[in-house]
Amino acid sequence: MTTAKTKTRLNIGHEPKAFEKKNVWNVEEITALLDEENGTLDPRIYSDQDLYELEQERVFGRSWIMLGHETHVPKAGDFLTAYMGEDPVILVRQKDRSLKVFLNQCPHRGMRICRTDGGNAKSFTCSYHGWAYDIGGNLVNVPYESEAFCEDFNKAEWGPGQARVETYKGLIFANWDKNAPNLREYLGDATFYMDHMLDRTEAGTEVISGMQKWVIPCNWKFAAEQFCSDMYHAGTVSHLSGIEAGLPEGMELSDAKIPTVGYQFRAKWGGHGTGFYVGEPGMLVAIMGPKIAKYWTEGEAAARAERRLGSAERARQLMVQHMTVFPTCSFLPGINTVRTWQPRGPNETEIWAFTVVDADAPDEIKEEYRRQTLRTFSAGGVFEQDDGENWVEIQAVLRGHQARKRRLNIQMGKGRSAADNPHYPGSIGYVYNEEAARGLYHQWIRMMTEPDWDTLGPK
Amino acid sequence: MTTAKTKTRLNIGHEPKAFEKKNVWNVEEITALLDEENGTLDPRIYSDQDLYELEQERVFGRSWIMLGHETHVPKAGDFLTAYMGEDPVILVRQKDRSLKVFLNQCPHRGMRICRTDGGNAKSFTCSYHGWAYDIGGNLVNVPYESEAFCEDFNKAEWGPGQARVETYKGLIFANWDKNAPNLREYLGDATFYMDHMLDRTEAGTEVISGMQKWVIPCNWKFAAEQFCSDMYHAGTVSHLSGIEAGLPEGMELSDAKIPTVGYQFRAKWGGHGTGFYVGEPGMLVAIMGPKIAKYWTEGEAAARAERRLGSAERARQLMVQHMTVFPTCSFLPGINTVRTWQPRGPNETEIWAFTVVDADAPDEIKEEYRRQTLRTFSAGGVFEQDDGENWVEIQAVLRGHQARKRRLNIQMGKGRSAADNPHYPGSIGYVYNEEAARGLYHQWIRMMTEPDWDTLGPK
Amino acid sequence: MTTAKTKTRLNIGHEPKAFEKKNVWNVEEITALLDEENGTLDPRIYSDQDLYELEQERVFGRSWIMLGHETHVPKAGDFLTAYMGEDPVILVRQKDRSLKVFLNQCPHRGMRICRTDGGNAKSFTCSYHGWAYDIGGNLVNVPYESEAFCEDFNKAEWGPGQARVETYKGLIFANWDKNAPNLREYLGDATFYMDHMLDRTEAGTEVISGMQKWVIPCNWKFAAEQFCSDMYHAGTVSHLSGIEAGLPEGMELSDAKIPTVGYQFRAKWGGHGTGFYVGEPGMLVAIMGPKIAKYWTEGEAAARAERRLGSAERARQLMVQHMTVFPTCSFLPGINTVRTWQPRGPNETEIWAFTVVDADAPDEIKEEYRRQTLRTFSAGGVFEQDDGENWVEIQAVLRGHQARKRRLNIQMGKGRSAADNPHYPGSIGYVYNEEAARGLYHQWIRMMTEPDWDTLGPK
Amino acid sequence: MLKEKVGPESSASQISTAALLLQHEVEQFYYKESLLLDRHEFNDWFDLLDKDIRYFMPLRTNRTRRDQKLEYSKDGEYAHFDDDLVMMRGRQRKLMSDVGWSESPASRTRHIIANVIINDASDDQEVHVTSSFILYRNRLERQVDIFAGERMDVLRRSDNKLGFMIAKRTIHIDQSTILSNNLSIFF
Amino acid sequence: MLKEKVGPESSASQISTAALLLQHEVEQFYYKESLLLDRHEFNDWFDLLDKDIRYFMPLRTNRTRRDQKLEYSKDGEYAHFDDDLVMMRGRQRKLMSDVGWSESPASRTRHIIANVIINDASDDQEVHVTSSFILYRNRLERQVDIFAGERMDVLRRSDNKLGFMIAKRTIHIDQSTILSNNLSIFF
Amino acid sequence: MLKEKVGPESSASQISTAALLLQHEVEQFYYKESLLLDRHEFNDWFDLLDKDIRYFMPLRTNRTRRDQKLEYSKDGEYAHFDDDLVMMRGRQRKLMSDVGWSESPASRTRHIIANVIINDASDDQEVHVTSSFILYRNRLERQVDIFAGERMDVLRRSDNKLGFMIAKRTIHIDQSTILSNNLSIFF
Ligand code: FES
Ligand code: FES
Ligand code: FES
Ligand SMILES: [Fe+3]
Ligand SMILES: [Fe+3]
Ligand SMILES: [Fe+3]
Repeated sequence: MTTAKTKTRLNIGHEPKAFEKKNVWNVEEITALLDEENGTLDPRIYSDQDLYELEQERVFGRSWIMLGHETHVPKAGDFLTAYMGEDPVILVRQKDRSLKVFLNQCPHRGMRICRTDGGNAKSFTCSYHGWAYDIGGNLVNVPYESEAFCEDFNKAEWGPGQARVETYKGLIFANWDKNAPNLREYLGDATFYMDHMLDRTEAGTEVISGMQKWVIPCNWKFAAEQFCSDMYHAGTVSHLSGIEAGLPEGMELSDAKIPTVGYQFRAKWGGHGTGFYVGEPGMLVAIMGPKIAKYWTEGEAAARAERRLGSAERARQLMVQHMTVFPTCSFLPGINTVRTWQPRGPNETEIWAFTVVDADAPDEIKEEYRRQTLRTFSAGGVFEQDDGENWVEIQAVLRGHQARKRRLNIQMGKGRSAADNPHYPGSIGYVYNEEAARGLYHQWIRMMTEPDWDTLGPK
Repeated sequence: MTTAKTKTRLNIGHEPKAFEKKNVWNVEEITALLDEENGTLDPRIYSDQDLYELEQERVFGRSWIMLGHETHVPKAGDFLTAYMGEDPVILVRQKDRSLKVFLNQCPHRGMRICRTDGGNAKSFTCSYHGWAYDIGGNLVNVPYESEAFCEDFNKAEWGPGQARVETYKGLIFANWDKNAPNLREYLGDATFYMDHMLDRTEAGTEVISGMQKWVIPCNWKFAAEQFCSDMYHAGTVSHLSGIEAGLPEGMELSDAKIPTVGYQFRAKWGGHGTGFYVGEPGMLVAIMGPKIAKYWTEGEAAARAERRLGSAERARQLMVQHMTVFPTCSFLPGINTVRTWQPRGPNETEIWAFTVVDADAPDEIKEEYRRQTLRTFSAGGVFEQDDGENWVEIQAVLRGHQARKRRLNIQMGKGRSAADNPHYPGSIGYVYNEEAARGLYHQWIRMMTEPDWDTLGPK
Repeated sequence: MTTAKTKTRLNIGHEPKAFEKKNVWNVEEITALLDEENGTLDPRIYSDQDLYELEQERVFGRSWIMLGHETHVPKAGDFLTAYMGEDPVILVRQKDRSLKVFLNQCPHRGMRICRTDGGNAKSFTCSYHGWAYDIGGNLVNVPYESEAFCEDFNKAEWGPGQARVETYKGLIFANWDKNAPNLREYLGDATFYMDHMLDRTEAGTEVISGMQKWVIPCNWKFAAEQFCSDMYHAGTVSHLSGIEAGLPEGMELSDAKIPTVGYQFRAKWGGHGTGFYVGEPGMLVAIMGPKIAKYWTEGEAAARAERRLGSAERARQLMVQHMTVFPTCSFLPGINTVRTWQPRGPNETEIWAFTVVDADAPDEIKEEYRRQTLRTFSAGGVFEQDDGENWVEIQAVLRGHQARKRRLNIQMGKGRSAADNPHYPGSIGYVYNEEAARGLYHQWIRMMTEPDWDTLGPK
Repeated sequence: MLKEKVGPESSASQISTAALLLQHEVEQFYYKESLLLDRHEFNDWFDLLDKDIRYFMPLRTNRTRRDQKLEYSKDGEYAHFDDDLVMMRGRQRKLMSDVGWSESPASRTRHIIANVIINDASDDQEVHVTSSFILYRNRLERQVDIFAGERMDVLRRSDNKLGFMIAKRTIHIDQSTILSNNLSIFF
Repeated sequence: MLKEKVGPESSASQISTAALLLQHEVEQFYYKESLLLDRHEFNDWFDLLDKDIRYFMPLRTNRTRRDQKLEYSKDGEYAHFDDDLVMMRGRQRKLMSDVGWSESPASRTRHIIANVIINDASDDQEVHVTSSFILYRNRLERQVDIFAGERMDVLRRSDNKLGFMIAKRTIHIDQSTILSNNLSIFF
Repeated sequence: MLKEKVGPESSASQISTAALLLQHEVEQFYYKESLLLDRHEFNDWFDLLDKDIRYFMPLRTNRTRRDQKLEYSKDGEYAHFDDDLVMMRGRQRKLMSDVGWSESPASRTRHIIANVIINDASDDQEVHVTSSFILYRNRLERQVDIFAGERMDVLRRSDNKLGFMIAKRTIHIDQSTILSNNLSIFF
């Protein structure tokens, strides 16, 4: 499917050999966007249309993208429509309980095969000319096939493009690239931190039914970086009013203590990152209320989590954790909101968010998770509202020429993280830090410039 | 009027020599968009901004573009404002009954000369500085000309650009290119099929007064291709509910029989195409009702059509015909809706539609045509609604990178048409077919790559 | 802050050496946009996205941009948010009465520092992570600086970019370029004409509080050119209905006489231009009413102006003056509306308008200025309405390919102006003229192509 | 002022009260009619169309002030809709069909009916009403269309639940080029 | 509840009926006034402006919550409109002119007048009314502007066909930057 | 027709007048409630929420006509809002805070409340009301959001200035993907 356009452009300058899209930015230019040594970042990484288009091929065409939770599609034929970058896909539960993900584009003349958000299907029929696909994405019927088609037409060749599908403890990921490492290898040392949310009980997690979607006119990387690395905004001024909204009546904002103890993790490979406070559950109470704080830190559920995670600190003390699995899967263990940042152009992102709960949690806790994540982390959430305000304005400012040419500061904690913490894998530093952000952009640059998994992949 | 920018770009690589716009896509790349041999099409043909801009010069700057019907502007001074590609023009009936078409842009500082949809004019005065043009587009008055202008100012040089105008049996076409073949030559063997609508009576056709306009966020080529080649969507699932809307009360959709007998035509030269059923008037009844079906197939009008067209099959049996005259003039003989697909960027099209009737048809038939085309083929038409749905979704999916790189299937009827039908000129195949679509894209590629009419034109 | 991308692009072809942005248009191509000899202009100057992006660096990154009036920010801490091109800035009155202008972008992760239109501030705190700046734009507080940052972090290096600020008789201008000539030198012989509005009294001018903002989907150059050079549109047909709106009841439009005596000025250097009628106050009456016409031409205020300006003609006879200080500062002495044309893409402009009055004018005159400029030159103004209509339509027509390739006429008064008027400095010609427009585009081209002030600057 | 006009004994008062009641009835009819459409209870909505219904939306064109009277297309000219009951019943069948792609998934519509003016209620059975509307439409992931215009209706008394049938509806839409990919919804 | 409040003999009922009638009169005035504008019957609309009319639309600025009170520009500061009758008559002449380019072809407007609240009707001759509006505007081929805001009017009793004259209109527009190329229409 | 239905002696008339008055009361409540929000008098608005308030906005999904009944998310599923009074009071604190960035500068909102239908007023104390709304929002320099939808309220009689408290509000928003960067405003 390589086109002439591609072919004629391959051997120019410093360009990687195997990418299909022409390269307006060359390797040196892309690499220079992040200067880890001096701690600076070129703002065009957020605003440039050409970089955005390359991303669609190089990042979103080769990374593991989170699409939903296993309990979103429990029964055979249950499906969700979702996106990998800007590409629409259908995620379907098969009769053998496996999952399939295929492009939501009819290979005939390109119609979207399925136009609903989800449901249960026995097959998918294209509304344009009636080509029909089974729930595995195989083309099974072509009207007038014998009367009208030609000899070399072969239905088996004309199913929509299939992606690889793998899951990690309930979360479903897909990847277009057959050479990419498998999901576990890709997640690497990040799974240790994902387990804080996903593996507190042998019952695992389940989803609060539903997917909330909204649109923020900003680059997806602001959101991905923030959930990867930025406890600083929560520990300073962004969410003061969100905290105020959660204070018990009578308590003043000035009485609320913002925690200062905690760690940040930068993945050895892969651009994943997380951070969390240790001790001081006050912030968790302010966000999720006393019931959930208690459930998370005390009682049978916490004891069980401690047994599974192997450490009281990880199970009960570590809290208000933020995390991004590169590139766009973000979640907050403890708060349990999970979301993907769907790119929609350099200046726009859709958020698709849902909430998970321990599958064996009491109904009352599940309900409390539902209402509190709604209240705090959702389009109308008292925390999330202010993130939306900030990201939109950063992006708007980047219309300016001066604004785009002044490199941003990404120095915090530079040179202070180290990979020698006996309790926590990966490179570990202080909770207020931008080391994980540097890790995210480092991985992004490698994916944007390295065509070959031999050099790109984890050792 | 060739600019320096153009000049410095002329002798690069494989580029044609005579085009003015710089070529982001080279000849090989454009040619590879369609692979007729294997029956595949590169979806970027619908979504690429650079191709779109080249199209404006190479396709819309050189093709015969349909602007309306002679009866839209019956009297001297009657005018319509219209478009050729994205260029606004004024079409005016002259005192000698001839027609003029000129750019709706004041050559002084660029103001749109006329801002209404139509009317009757004695002259056109620019609202910016009052330069005045006669109905032929000649600059006739410049305020303060002697006081303020300069010696080498010459009004005769500063009229708006004029297009060539020719008509075919009532339909008015214009072309910017002085080297293009004349209209008859350009239409070639397509006139044979156009006559099914335009030449059933010596009275010719007239328009139902009015022009309906609406906007579809899709590439114009989806629409042009469909009317050129795609009986398949009508014969399968796209319009099932439209047919349902036209069934007599009591009849079920399952009782309606969809025809399977018919032919498709691909023009020998020029990208024009048409298809039609033969026999089985059921579909025509479902679309236009029994009155019109009867008028079309029986009685005096049909007899007269048979005399003029020289064949009972052409006049009475051939029905539900779709047709596109390359690039954007489409119509449905029998249903008698006529429209142009106005490009408004790669992702948007305006439809400008009207209805024609035999000029000597009974008033009752004219009225029935009016109401039935309104009911079926219009923004609110029970057929047209679903085309809008499909095209929009195809286009939206093309935001995806995977979606743009997977070539579409255009194999139907490949190698099965032939130019040896004793009754029908051109390359003729089965009614469910994509041969005419391949013809359309073939012509598009030739226009996009061949700068010279010596090689491009019909033999 | 030069990036790798820039570096690798420097030594290509005819490109200037010192610009940072890559050059899609080369020097010859840009130069050819205006042909002064033949009096033609390439319309792509208004519609091309690449030219627009170059402009942001080369024109708006190096010119003196008007931001407001000194009386907008009378007290220490008073501030306005404004724009220089697309770059947002904060303009603040300092404690020592000086003015500072700095980029409204937090150098940390890029947030807009201030999101209000104005007010009085003691400092500015970023809403993302709480970095705080004093009113001079110095970074004065970084939360967790010692706990979280790194050794080479130095607050002094991380204030937002500062612009140069200078004023001319009340109007505040800023410039990003440290090599640009100072404001007086930049204004050159244009100050002679600016004084007609700004220096009629030793009290100077003051602003009618407030700034009106609205959006016109057109290129900023239409507006800048019109105020620079185009009395022709006012003297012909654009504003006939605006004049009608101001006629005393009972008087007919046909009774109103449009003046024909006056001059136009093209700056020796810098692209500035102005034009005005001499004598015949009828038009001023029609626009601003008899009270203001009287104030301007008779009585003590006019006498004082005559003393300061040194000529009865300049103070009392010269009227309905239009003027542009390159690139985007425009105003109408006598009418006293002042505005900047804020570029928002090649196809969009924001107008930011205010009114000035002689600081010592009677309250009644100030109030009359307020109400009459509102009535005439504002979003709802009876004159300004029609400019909006024209510019929008010119821009819309430029979507067309033919429309973009036909060069516009800019011949009026070609070769007729001369720099030998004993009373008026600069190149002087007849009031209906496009010499000043040619001057504006000439300067624009020089700024777009000359990287070095040694060659670009006024001698 | 109020006292004069609404004194309990005056016939003016009685007439006015009658006018208020009629206004209320007509408004409630429109509000409930709107809900039928916006809640996708289409069968109930089609039942409101009287047997001689004309559902008509003429074209609207850009004209100089002088030619303003030519703004709307006339009877016998092209239009956006000009349906009788048989045609509308066909639209109903399409809409309720499982294969009616343009409305499955359904548009999310919202009819805001405002400025209701009763022009003529002299006939016992028919009321002539003018109203203004905003029709917001949202579809699939992110399609948004906003229409505005005027409806001139003839409503006819009925013993159905809503009190009226629609005998005639003329819609003046405030667009020249229809700014949507289709008109698969009802006004 | 209903019984208590609307018993036929209670004076509460009579007062309420008066309020209903006044509400109806005022609403009908607004609806008909809107139609005059939307149907381009401008001369009739200008005839509704009383001789001491002030047609006023202040600027609106972005302020911190703390400075919220500074949101609107004040008397004597810049504004969007601040016209008396003479000025409005001038606008009328412009509008009706053959060379009034910005409104020829005319904008297609639709004034949706909602949330009508009568604040003060204690004066026999004047009624103080607050209402909310959406003003949809469509022009030429595809220009669309949507404005929203609040109108604070003083209406004065009149024996004209609509029952009131407009003595004062203050318009609070819900935009800081006016999102249109001009304000050549009326609110 | 009018005579029959509104004769001064008929009980029908009395019932109808009662209905008119209630309609008026409810509409005025909504109009004034809207003004509290649109004029940023938030404390007064929050005082209208009754102690057992449920402020609920379910998700809305794209479904085939066949699955239309699955359109809205249900109790216990995810939603856009599902707040009780304690949660709403927290929102109030956030909104009034000096550091509530998303609403300082405040959004300029305009709630157009239309199509008010009183479904059930049989209880003396509670009225069940359905209405349609357009909510226009404009913020900072040029952000514009337009929301539309339906509100299903339970209003409860009160002796506060507006006559009612809001006991329950269910909002059906006409969007599947929320077309805004946040929902920091109230419906
Ligand atoms: S596009 Fe799907 S069947 Fe043709
Ligand atoms: S632009 Fe037409 S006369 Fe100047
Ligand atoms: S972006 Fe301003 S403090 Fe971080
Ligand atoms: Fe946050
Ligand atoms: Fe079709
Ligand atoms: Fe002007």
